[in-house]
Amino acid sequence: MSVLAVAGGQLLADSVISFDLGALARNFWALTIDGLTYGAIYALVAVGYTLVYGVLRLINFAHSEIFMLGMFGQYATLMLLGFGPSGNAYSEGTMMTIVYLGIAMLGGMAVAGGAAVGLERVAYRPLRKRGAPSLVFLITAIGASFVIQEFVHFVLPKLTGGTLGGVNAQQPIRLVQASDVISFANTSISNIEIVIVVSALTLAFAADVFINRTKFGRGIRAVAQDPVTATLMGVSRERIIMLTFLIGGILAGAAALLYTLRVPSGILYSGGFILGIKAFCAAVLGGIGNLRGALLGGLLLGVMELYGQALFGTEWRDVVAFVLLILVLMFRPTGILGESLGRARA
Amino acid sequence: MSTETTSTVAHLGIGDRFRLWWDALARPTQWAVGVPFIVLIALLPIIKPPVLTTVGTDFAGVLAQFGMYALLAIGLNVVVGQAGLLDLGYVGFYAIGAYTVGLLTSPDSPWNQTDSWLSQKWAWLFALPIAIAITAISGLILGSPTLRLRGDYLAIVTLGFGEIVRLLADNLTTITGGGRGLSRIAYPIVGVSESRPTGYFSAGNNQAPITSGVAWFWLSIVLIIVVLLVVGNLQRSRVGRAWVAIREDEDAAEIMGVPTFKFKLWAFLIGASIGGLSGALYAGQVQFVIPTTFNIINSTLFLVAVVLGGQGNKLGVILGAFVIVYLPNFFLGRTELFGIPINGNEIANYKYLFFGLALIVLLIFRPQGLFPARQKLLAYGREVYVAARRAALALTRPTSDETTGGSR
Amino acid sequence: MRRSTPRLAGMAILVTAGLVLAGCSSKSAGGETTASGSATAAGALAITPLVQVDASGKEVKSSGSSAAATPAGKGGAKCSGVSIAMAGALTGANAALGINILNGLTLAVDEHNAANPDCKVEVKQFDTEGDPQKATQVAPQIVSDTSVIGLLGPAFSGETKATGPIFNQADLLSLTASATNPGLTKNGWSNFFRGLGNDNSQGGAIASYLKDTLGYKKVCVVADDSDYGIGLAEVVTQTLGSVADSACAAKVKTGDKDFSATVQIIKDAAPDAVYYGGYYAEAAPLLSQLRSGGVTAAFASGDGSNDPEFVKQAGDAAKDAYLTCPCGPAPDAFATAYKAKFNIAPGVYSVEAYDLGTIILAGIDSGITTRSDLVKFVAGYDGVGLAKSYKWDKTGELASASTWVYQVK
Amino acid sequence: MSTTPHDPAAGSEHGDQHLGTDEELVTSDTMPEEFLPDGGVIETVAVDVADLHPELADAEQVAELVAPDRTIRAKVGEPLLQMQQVTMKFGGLTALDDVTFDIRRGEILGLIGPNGAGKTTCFNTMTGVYRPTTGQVVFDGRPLGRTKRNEITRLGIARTFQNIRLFSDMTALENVVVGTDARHRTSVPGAIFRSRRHRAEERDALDRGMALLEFVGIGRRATQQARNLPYGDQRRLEIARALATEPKLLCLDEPAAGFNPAEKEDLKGLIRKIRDDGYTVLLIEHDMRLVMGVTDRVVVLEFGRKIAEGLPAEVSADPAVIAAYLGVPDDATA
Repeated sequence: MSVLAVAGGQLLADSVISFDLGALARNFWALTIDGLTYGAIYALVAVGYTLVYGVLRLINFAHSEIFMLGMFGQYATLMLLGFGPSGNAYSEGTMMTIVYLGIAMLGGMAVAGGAAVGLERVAYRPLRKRGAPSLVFLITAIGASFVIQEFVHFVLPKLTGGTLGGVNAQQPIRLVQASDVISFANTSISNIEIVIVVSALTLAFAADVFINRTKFGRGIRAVAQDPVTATLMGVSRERIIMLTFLIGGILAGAAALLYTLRVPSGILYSGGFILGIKAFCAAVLGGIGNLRGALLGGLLLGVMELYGQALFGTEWRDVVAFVLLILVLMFRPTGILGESLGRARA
Repeated sequence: MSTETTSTVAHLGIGDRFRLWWDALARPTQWAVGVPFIVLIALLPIIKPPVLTTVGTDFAGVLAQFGMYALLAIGLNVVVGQAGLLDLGYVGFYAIGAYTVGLLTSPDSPWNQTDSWLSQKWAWLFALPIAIAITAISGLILGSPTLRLRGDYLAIVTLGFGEIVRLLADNLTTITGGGRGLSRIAYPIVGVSESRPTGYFSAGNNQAPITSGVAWFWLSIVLIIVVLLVVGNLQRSRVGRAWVAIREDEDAAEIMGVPTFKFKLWAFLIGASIGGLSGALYAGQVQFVIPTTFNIINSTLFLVAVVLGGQGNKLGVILGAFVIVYLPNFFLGRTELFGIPINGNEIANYKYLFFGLALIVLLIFRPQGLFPARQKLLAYGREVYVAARRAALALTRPTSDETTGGSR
Repeated sequence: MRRSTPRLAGMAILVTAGLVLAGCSSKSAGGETTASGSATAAGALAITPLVQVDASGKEVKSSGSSAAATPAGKGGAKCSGVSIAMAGALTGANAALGINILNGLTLAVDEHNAANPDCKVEVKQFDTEGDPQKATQVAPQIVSDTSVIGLLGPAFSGETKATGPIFNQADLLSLTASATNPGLTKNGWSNFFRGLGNDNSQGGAIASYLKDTLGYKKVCVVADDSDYGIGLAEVVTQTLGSVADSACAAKVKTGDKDFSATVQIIKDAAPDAVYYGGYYAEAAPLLSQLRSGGVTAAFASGDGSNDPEFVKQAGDAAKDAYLTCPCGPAPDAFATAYKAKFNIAPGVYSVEAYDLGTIILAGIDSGITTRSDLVKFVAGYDGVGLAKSYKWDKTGELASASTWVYQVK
Repeated sequence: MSTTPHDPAAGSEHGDQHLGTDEELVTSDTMPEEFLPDGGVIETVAVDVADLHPELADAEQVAELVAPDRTIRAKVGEPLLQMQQVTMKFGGLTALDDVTFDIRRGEILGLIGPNGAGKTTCFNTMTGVYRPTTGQVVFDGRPLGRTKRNEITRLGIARTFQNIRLFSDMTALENVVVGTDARHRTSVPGAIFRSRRHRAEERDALDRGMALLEFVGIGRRATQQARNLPYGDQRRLEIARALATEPKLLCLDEPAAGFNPAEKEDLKGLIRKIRDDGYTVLLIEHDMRLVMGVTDRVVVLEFGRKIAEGLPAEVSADPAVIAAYLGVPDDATA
């Protein structure tokens, strides 16, 4: 116990929840860096929620499952490349490791992007044609979420002879061995953390450029603002919607690879659920429908979660996340940056 | 007659058609049909009809669980189906109800009262209203800051609330026992006898015909009827109309003089108390609570029950709850159905896959649910609707073409 | 869409190229890779028995399995319409444990039935999904099935708590091969017997072993949020006494996969050893994250982590980890027979299930036809099984419970 | 489509014309998809109110039942609502600029102006949707200030919507009853235990609701879902729902939008009838002909400022008004 921990108090008489400022102070930078790593992953997944919400006003509850499929996608790609479950990290040389990771990420992106578009086609489009109310969309999303999870849980192992899916997590394939690159004041930054943060920020930046600078991005923003007018102006709404799902899926697939770098044993049928909820929280925190908000919300949530964990104890991680969400919404009902896909809501 | 009705009123939902038929019956006939029907349902676990009776699990126990889920579905229906507030954390209220009873009556809990002022015999019954009150208050606490949020935000906030409740139960180990749960929770001690040393409601009572499951099923039927009356009275009043108005167009409702915030809060509060009631039943029946029972997936399962049954339709959501609880149990342990060999356990294992597929397909082809029905929102005025129905029948007769002059 | 796809693909490649570059610079800064040679597989590592200890950590000599009772018995027993029920999670997330037990029991019963053609005993399986409410629905079915003479189960402590009164009132033998919560034998259930040491004996054993035999001075005790994990961690913490550092006593959640904050706390405390009370699904990622986080302290866990899957998931990080189990190692002959029948290696509690099945079958072979007689038979049983010797005290605990310490090598 | 007046005993003055199917066709073009009768519950049946409530066959009786029954401080002819130097700004945009006028009790006041003149903003300020940036709205001697929207309704201002906003899942009768509920006080406990007040209110709501439907001419549609009503009837239902709140002031926001000339004639009759029954009416309209034909006084807005006020004849001769309307087709929506 440090001196600071003595300053930390007890909230309830019989030490039901106590907090330890010392732990937070000691590890502040390490927690921040770790938090940014997770936050970057949350942010990438959150973009998928935010884009779909911006265009369709739909909470794509099944997006977490898209992310989960992305994890399996990159895993399968690595297996196709000849990697098997390994106890230790492969040493393929820096250049080749990066190439393999890149291919795996493409694999994850392809699976997740394809699944997202497929989900849109099979589940949401028929509803849109019938003009169903938004609750129906949400419930369908929940249904799709069940189906995808259970598919990976039960059906996928049968299709792949037990290689993929099932009740246990995939045995990790480790391409990169974590090693500290930069160290300062009781804190070190590992190569994996750098790769995750840099890749995620690069992708988020690319997505931002895509939405704000390209023709397709303009289409997305146009449909988000005013679907009717956009349609009249010759923007194909259906195509834009598909594109939106595709981008969301691709980013989720990329996030999936980054996540498995950090948590190699997270590749599990139920492995996307909590992360998806967190990412959705991140999107709402930042202001849902707002691309930069998703980024901000993700990073903020990732960091706050770890601070909270250090402060109150590891078991309070999710509570911290949800309480933060509720508090932010109470004071800023449309999130920190407000909701918009390039505009202010009336 | 019925064929004629269906041909012209093709768009009527099953639920609507049923209600048209029901409303047209005279009061005594309604009693004569309704009471035996309910009695028949209540006797199901004693009759144990072939095929229908579950194989791998106790039929009465399954029906008792159905009773609790039916209450949950009715409560959630008030919030989601009637007031249109998307609540993804409803399981939180279920948990609060169950844990309130557990904390007050389990010897594992630091707040156990059964040694002091609560007699063991009546402890559950005393804890019941307290559980309902506490869940109602928690509904108020959750609702008052969050009900000003728009629908989609409400969804994620309630989802967070549901998780927070479960995590609190999991983390506050000194109070709730955390993952070890609270055991030996009180239950009503009624009908103690030689063969039933702990009474009808004890989990240990396996003495046919009235086993523990049957006793709890009957209790839940009574509670369902009471809750249906309460919710029905609300629905056919200013309150119910306000809810539907809010669901349809919140701004317009506000401008038409509906105090929307107040009635949304009421909806939340009533939904929460019904959830708490069901939770208290759970605690009494299982006599053991642990946090994993209150996973967020259950919230979505309750929502599935509401949507399957047809949101807004009280009786429909009860059927939805039945489907949710009964179907997996129907297959569990079954090795053949009508002579065809099946692997029931395997099918039961896939329940979420099937629920998911069923939801997607159902919502594409029947977005109103299996048993859609429009709610009745007026306490009186039945005669107007009956007259409309008469006119409808008149319309269907090919001879009466001059409908423009009214149906006289 | 047709027009946009190539462009998108191009875009994706560009993004990846950018990423590769970004990764490149970082990687070269990192510079090193630790593994030697490519594609080292974890196949070399396995959980191997180290020593058998009692509750105070002292070594006990193995009682050898040569004298073990066999399910076949003497052969020629006569009985009819008798079945043994097995209750536990057979579907859902916790199914692995239930299936291990079911398979062990099935193996015993099959061997018995082959040797005793006039006494065909049936195994009836009941799925509780590990859910207490489901268990209360399953229990009456078991009780009202008159052919069921004894029950192997329930598998988990939670469902045992919920269903105990039902089996007790029916006076149906409830012989568990896996529920280790110490409180279960304090309910006065005369029909309940535990076929393995409870958390107290296992936790006490490993704690003493860590403290006294291995001489560790500072141990971090981490627990998950399951009944099992909390109980085990509690006993370990108590037995360790001052050696357990409360500053790094972390809690994790079942289902968690990343433990960065926990790792940080432990790293901060720099202990000699880390004890984890919980299951392999969390133990494996926790251990591998501890290792990649630079924590080199010894790692120990209980029977919930004692599963081949633990080694598969944790990989090389699992090396040297201590795993305890109140269960003995599967003898080779048993493992071979098991593998031949179910095409998988025996898991945790398979041996116990086999042994306990053998005991019930011995009761049946001795001519017992009623439930209460079987309860009496088990209460007075004294014999050796594959894993250990079985004799119960009045509460239903094993009279002498020993714990095996395994190490991943 | 005929508007022949017919036997009042039939119970409906406007019932016949709406049974034609051509209107339904119009509807499907203008209504959002979700209102289409796809899968919804359709009760394509007319009910004859007079069968059930014989007194409703008598138009006099109906008018009696519908007439407002509350005390209004302002005497007939005195100002009921006063806009006092109301300015409304949205960011940099000034939607209303120092607007002052009165609505006198018992009159039909027309509020006109070209597109974007600030009519709807003016309207929203009165009904509490917006709060004025400066200035105030005084209603029946009481400044509205920060009064909540639902309380403003209960104070006595009711409105209809330019784009119809009915509770589409409810029947016509239920829609109107929601309006009557604005005057009711039963809450949850009263409803659960079916208190005496609750029962009295429910009876009153039913009677008044049926009478109101009859009054606006859609009594026979009582049991049909709002979404399935023909367009014209939906507009009438909105008026009935607003009247149900027993307003001192009824505000109609472009009630004739989408109407053909014959229907507009009918609407004029209905608005006069409402006034004659004791209500004060504010009419926002685009269609000059309708406004000139029915209003007692007219206020003209342009670019958020009041440019004219007076009798219809005076205003239509005002050069400023003519200038404002020049180049704007005066019947754009017809």
